[in-house]
Amino acid sequence: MITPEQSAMLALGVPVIGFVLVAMSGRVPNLRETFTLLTALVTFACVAGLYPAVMRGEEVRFALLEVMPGVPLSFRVEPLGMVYALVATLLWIPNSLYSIGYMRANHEKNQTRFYACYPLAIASAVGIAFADNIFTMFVFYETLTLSTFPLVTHKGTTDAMRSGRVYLGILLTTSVCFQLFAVLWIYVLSMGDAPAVESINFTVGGVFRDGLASNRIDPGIVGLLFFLYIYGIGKAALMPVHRWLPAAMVAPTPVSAFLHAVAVVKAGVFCVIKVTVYVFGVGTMQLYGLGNWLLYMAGATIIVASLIAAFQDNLKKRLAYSTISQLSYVVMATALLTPLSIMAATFHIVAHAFGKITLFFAAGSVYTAAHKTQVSQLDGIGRRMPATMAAFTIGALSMIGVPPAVGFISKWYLIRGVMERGELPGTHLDEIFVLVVIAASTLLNASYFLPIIYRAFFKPLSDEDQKHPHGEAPMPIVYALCFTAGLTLLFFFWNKPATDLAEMVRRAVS
Amino acid sequence: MSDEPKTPGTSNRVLIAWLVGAAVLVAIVAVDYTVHHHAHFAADGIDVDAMPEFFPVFGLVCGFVLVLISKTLSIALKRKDTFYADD
Amino acid sequence: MQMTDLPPAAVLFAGALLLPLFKGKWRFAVALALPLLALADSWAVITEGGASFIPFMGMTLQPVHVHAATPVFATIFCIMLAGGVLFSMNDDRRVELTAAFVYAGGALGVAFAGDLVTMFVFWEVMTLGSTIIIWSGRQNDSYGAGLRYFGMHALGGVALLMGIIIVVTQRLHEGAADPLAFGHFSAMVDGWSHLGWDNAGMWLILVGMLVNAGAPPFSSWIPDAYPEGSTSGTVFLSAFTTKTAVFTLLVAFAGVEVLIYLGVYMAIYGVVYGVNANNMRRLLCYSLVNQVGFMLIGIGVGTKLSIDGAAAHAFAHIVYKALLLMATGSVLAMTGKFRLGELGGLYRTMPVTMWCLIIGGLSISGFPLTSGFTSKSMVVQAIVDESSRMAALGEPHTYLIVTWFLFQAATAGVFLDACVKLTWFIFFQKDSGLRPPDPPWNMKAAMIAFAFICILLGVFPGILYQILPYQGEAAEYAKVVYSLEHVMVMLGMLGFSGLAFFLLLPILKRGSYIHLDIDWIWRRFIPRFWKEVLLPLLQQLDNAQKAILESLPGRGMRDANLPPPIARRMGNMWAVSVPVFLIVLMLLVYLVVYFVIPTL
Amino acid sequence: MELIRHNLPALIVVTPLVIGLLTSIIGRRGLGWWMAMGTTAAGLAMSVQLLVDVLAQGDRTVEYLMGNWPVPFGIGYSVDPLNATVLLIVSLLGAVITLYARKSVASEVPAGKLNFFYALWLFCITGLLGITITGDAFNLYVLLEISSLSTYTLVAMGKDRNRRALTAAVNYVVLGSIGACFYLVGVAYLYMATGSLNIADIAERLQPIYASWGTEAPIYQKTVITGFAFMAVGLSLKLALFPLHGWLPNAYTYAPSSVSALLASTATKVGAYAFIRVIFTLMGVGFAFGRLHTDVALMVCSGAAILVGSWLAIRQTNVKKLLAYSSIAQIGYIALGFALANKDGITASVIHLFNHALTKGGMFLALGIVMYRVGGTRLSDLRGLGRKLPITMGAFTAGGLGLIGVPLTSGFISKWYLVSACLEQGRYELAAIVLVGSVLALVYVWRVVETIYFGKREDEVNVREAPASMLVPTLILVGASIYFGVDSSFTTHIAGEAADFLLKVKP
Repeated sequence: MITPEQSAMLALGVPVIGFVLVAMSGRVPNLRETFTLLTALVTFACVAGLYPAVMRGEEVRFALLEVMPGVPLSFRVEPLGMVYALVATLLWIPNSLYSIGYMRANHEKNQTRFYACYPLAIASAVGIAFADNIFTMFVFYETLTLSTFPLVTHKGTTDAMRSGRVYLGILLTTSVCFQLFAVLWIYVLSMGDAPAVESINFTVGGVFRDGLASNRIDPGIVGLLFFLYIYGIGKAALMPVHRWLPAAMVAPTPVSAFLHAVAVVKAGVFCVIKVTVYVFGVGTMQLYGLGNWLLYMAGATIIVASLIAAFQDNLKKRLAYSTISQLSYVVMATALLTPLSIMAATFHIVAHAFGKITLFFAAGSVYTAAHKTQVSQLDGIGRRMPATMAAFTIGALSMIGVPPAVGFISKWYLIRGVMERGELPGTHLDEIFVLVVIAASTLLNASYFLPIIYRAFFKPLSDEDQKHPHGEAPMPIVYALCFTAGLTLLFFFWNKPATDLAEMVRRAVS
Repeated sequence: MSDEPKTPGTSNRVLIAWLVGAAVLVAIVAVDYTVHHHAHFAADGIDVDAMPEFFPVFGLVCGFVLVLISKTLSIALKRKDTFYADD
Repeated sequence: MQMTDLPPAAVLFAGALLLPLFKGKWRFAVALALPLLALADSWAVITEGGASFIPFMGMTLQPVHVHAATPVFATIFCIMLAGGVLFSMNDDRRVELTAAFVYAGGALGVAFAGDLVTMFVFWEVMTLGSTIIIWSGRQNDSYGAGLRYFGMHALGGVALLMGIIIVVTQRLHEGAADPLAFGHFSAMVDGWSHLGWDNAGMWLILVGMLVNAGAPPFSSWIPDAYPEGSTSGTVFLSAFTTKTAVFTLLVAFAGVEVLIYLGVYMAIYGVVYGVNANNMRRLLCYSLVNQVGFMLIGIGVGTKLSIDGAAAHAFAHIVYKALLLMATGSVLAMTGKFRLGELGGLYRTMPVTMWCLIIGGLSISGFPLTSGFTSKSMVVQAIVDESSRMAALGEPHTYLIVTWFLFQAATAGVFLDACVKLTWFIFFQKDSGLRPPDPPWNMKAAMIAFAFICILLGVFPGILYQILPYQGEAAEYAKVVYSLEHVMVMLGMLGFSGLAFFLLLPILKRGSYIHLDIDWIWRRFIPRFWKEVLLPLLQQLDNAQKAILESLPGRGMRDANLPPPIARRMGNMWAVSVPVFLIVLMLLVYLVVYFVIPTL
Repeated sequence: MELIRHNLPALIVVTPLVIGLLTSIIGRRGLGWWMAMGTTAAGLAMSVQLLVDVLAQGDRTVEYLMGNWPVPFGIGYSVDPLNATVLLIVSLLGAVITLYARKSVASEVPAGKLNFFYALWLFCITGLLGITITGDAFNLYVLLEISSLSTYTLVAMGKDRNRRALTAAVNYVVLGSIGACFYLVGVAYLYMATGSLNIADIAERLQPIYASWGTEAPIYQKTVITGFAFMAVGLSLKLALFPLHGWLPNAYTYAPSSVSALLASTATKVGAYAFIRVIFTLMGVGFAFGRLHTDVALMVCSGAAILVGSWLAIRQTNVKKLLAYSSIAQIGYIALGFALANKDGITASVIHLFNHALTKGGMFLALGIVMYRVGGTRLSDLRGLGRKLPITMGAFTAGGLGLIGVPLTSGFISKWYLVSACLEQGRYELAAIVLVGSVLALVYVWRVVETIYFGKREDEVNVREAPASMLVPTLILVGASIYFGVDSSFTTHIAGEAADFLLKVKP
């Protein structure tokens, strides 16, 4: 029987072992894919094995090594990180299955490099999820960027390289110029005999409370640090640092699906929640009114990204802008700074991941079976690929937030979070703004997803398409997208693991 | 009305219909005269609706007024029915 | 498992899943049987008073609950679905039929919803089903109309959801026993004028429901979306969405005065726009708004009789509006034309359709011996009763008197509009030369059945009255409904407004026009504004950012072969002079720093 | 053994000098390399032992008197944690690069001159070690000239590959001589004021002069600060601190690969050491920074170095030159660290001396392999090499990540301490410059990485991976640069000791 600590270590280590195995078995594709799937399953098992311990409220923490004196790579498993780790490792399983179908059907090159980079990205994601201090989080944040770069530029074309530059440029620039700045600033403030900051470890309630209470630190500085952090986490794709996400769509679809609907972007919003809750502290932020600007910035991002999405003809680009918009939902929920809204943010990580990965899977399925990338080419495709487009429809409904898809549940918590904030004294301008944004974005979401569904199911096939018959995509692809679509529906009716964890986060906040 | 179809047999039926219509209207006027209408809002001193032949007149006037309002609005709001399709 | 454990809506959802499995006659049989099964189940639940509970997010859902108004609405929803199925059966529209079952299931679900969440979930399911029905219409603008329709209802749905959550949160805060309960918001009636954060939840719920009811300023979605359905699709559409909204308003907001004003506006709006309408089905949509206005007035007055009247009128209206749309649908199906100006003289070959249309038209105008008369007059009577009660108490009630007169005026108007005008232009006026036969037997059967119900309820109102929310009140009223005075009021008014139509016929010539409505804002103004102002602006921003991002490393790459001037100067092979100059300069700088700065 | 151990400070300098002389005479054919290799390996062992000894001492210093003449009359060697570290850097890099040099040099330098090459090589190392260990200001000048003169010649030996090596060497001679002269002038001024050449002694004798400052009759005021100004400029030039970096890019670019690596990883580091020594030990930080505000000048120069150096690196097409400009930027980091004069700053400086030597050395070695296999180091020569030379290019990329300062590379550790130091001093703008510098580093490194992995080769020559004798040193350096990024306990410890030592002697 292994202890939770060992299980957590394995969750970090197994993907690395998987990386080695995959890299070595490049000559035997079947073996390589077996290793990929096995690694995915074992990693998920390791993370899932932590669930009971987390639910019991056990302290699961360990340190790998001390990189610098007083700055260790240390880890602690807590509910919020658990949510992200579970989502990332769970969805890696269908994604591996999907990748096999996709990469083989499309005869992609350099498949070993492709499969080898995935486990590294997953290990980074788990590292981010379980990070116990801001340094560890930053380290794995960067390794995630770097390990996904080869995936983004997989095709190796000029276009891929240009996009890769944008991807790397924005993510590294923001993280180095802003996040690292903030990390170091907090680190420096945490030194000395009467430090302004309690520690660089994630602390329930934030690390600035004492410093602020005893006037050792100016609230303005805390606000500035928060700003640096928010824009230092470029992966959250808050405008105007969102451009990397559409650029990354040049990658093969499994990459877009997994990294840019689940692992990478969720790492961004997860970090936003994490630092808000465990570094800045919801109570502190509320007391000094530090998060209000973010509410408006996130709201604007939601609306503007949706508007842009509505005018993208490229299906993946449209999904990318939709992702930008949905990510800002999480950010906005976080910025509401109430226990329930933090819970909503946490839950939306799960809800959006399930829906969006389904949508990307469907896009890739269409590309594989019909070689179509544009929305305007999709007329009548629902009759040829009913499973794919049905899954797409479920994903779209989840994005719009209509029952019976899981997106509705997070909307429910989000609005309850707004209500909870409404009980605080003060004007209700912020709350009304958020409600208006939610309403408008529902409308906009509908406006760019429904046309696709209409085209797919209600328009006749074009004459050109009539001549090129095709059916569904290969079976692994269909299985994978049915699985995630099923999750999207299932989690509307039964979402206990996610809500229980989110509930624990809520209790930690309040 | 004048450009009624001249198909044999049908013109008679149309004529009969017109006559029946007219007769019904006359009958309504006649019967209404005999019926006692009590005022709905007597408590407020409004007894105009208790007057004989109030409702036939009311119906006629309402018909006129509503149609005229519609037509007036129509002047400003009328568009070709391909208006939105032209986008 | 007992029958009462089975939510009636589930029967219809199961039907939606089952139907695609059957073909031909079996499909027909199953499709016709299921609504009747649902009806039986509904009544089983109603008689036993269902109560089942499902835990949800820490609270309890009550998906099967019998409200006072549930029997009447559940009954008519099932009947309507059966009638619609019968009408649509000659045309193999599989997607539409499945969607119709989902749609009706949603409506039935709302009718039995005991809590706000169940209500909302079914509410949204209805939106999905009805959108698919509109899209299945495959008319010119079905796609756009469906999209606008969905958008409108998504917006209403969001308002509803937010309202629900606000209310639930407040109730949780107050420690209410059943925070999710879907029932009457008495607070709204007692203190509704306070428009603040405290009542924001109820206001938002009201707004959400009113959007679906087609209340201003969002009335235009009805005439925009419904005519884009197929012949049978529009029949389904007309029945459920607005009437479900009426049901929820009736449960939650009976007696809220603002509904009266909205209702009056809708009643008049429907007539005024109807007079100008050229598309026969759009005309009926306008009259639908007009009729829902009557129901809103009934709900707003809020007495037992007026509520009974609103419920009865919803029942009657579903039947005759479906009948009218079936008749016009038959005309459309047989001729392929929907503009009044292009029709005419069809009385020769479509007598059954004509008579059904006339019966429907008389019903919608409340002509004696039709269902409209027995239902609408309850509301009229309730206004008068309430007015005298308030007069006796000395409370202000002028608005009721005004409402009464406008109500009657709108009644006269709708007769002119939906009965006389429609019949005249389709079946008489000039001869269009069209000689289509009556529609296939199933369509005729559906029409005749519904026409029969119209007459039946007109002659024997007691059948309907005994399932109304307040049966006692209705039974009292049944005794006076056919007083000579009532009959003569209607006959006089309707007869002479019909005369007005013929007198004004010269100015009622039809052209191919539409009339602008509020929806101009989001159909024309906002898209143009976006396309011509906002989008270019955003694109500029986007391009600028893109240029910066891609130029940084990119430019270095491109012109790297030719070092830029500054690099050339600094890296020049032969120039020792520049570095030496810099050395001297640095020495000077250091000397200046050392000598001058410390003394400053 | 005890004798050797006692005389380590002298031996570490004298051994390469003597063997170098021998090499020039008998080091023909392969023997030259063997002699150099043996010497540098012994030097490495000695410097390790010396570091251990220093850290074992209570006062963290090992004094040694040449010929037992007491200071200030004789030449005293004084080893403390700072120069023990620098000694380690020089001898470590010397040894590893010598290991690498055999094949590389043989392919770039005519066989007949190999004995001279290795003799100069050892002289250069002698000079660098001597500068580091000596406690005498004038002796420092002498050793500076030894290392410089041998370096000029070593650079010029690249002429057989590219004639520009000669002009680069000439430039270097002119500018390097000016720098050395300036330093000498400065020493002369100080001698005038204090009558001493021993660094510690000068520092002591300067105290009364400082004390007289601001009084009615200041003693030697102008003499001292003029001397300081000359020394500062001279050392800035040796250090290649912006804007006095003009000699560096071409010297690095056109020298033989091994020489570039040695220069890049040690020569400027020793210059930096000398500057630190002059400021902290000789002048005293309180005077140099507190009164003369040298720190402001240094901060301006180093900030500009980071930005301009990186920017110019972005625009290069020759990867060697690109790395040379990158070095200018990295020197900015080092200078910035000690200009901040707090513990983290000096720690950052010393760590970066070490880390950058490893990283940049490793990258130059990798480029040397490219030179060896492909025959050029222009960007176009590197196209698509990722598949042909996977290990070499992997090492280059890993080194590049270190230059950027990606976490878990040693460059990140340096940057961490440096930015912390900036923030502790409230110098937010400098912290921002450091971080922006990282981003610029990303740009220039990524240009190369993209070329390596995504570039399309026009010629389909069959390039094989390098021989082990070149590959192993490269991997040692890059591996060490990664290792010290993951576990920095060694570097942070010795750098912390050095910082403590320097700040303790603050007057």
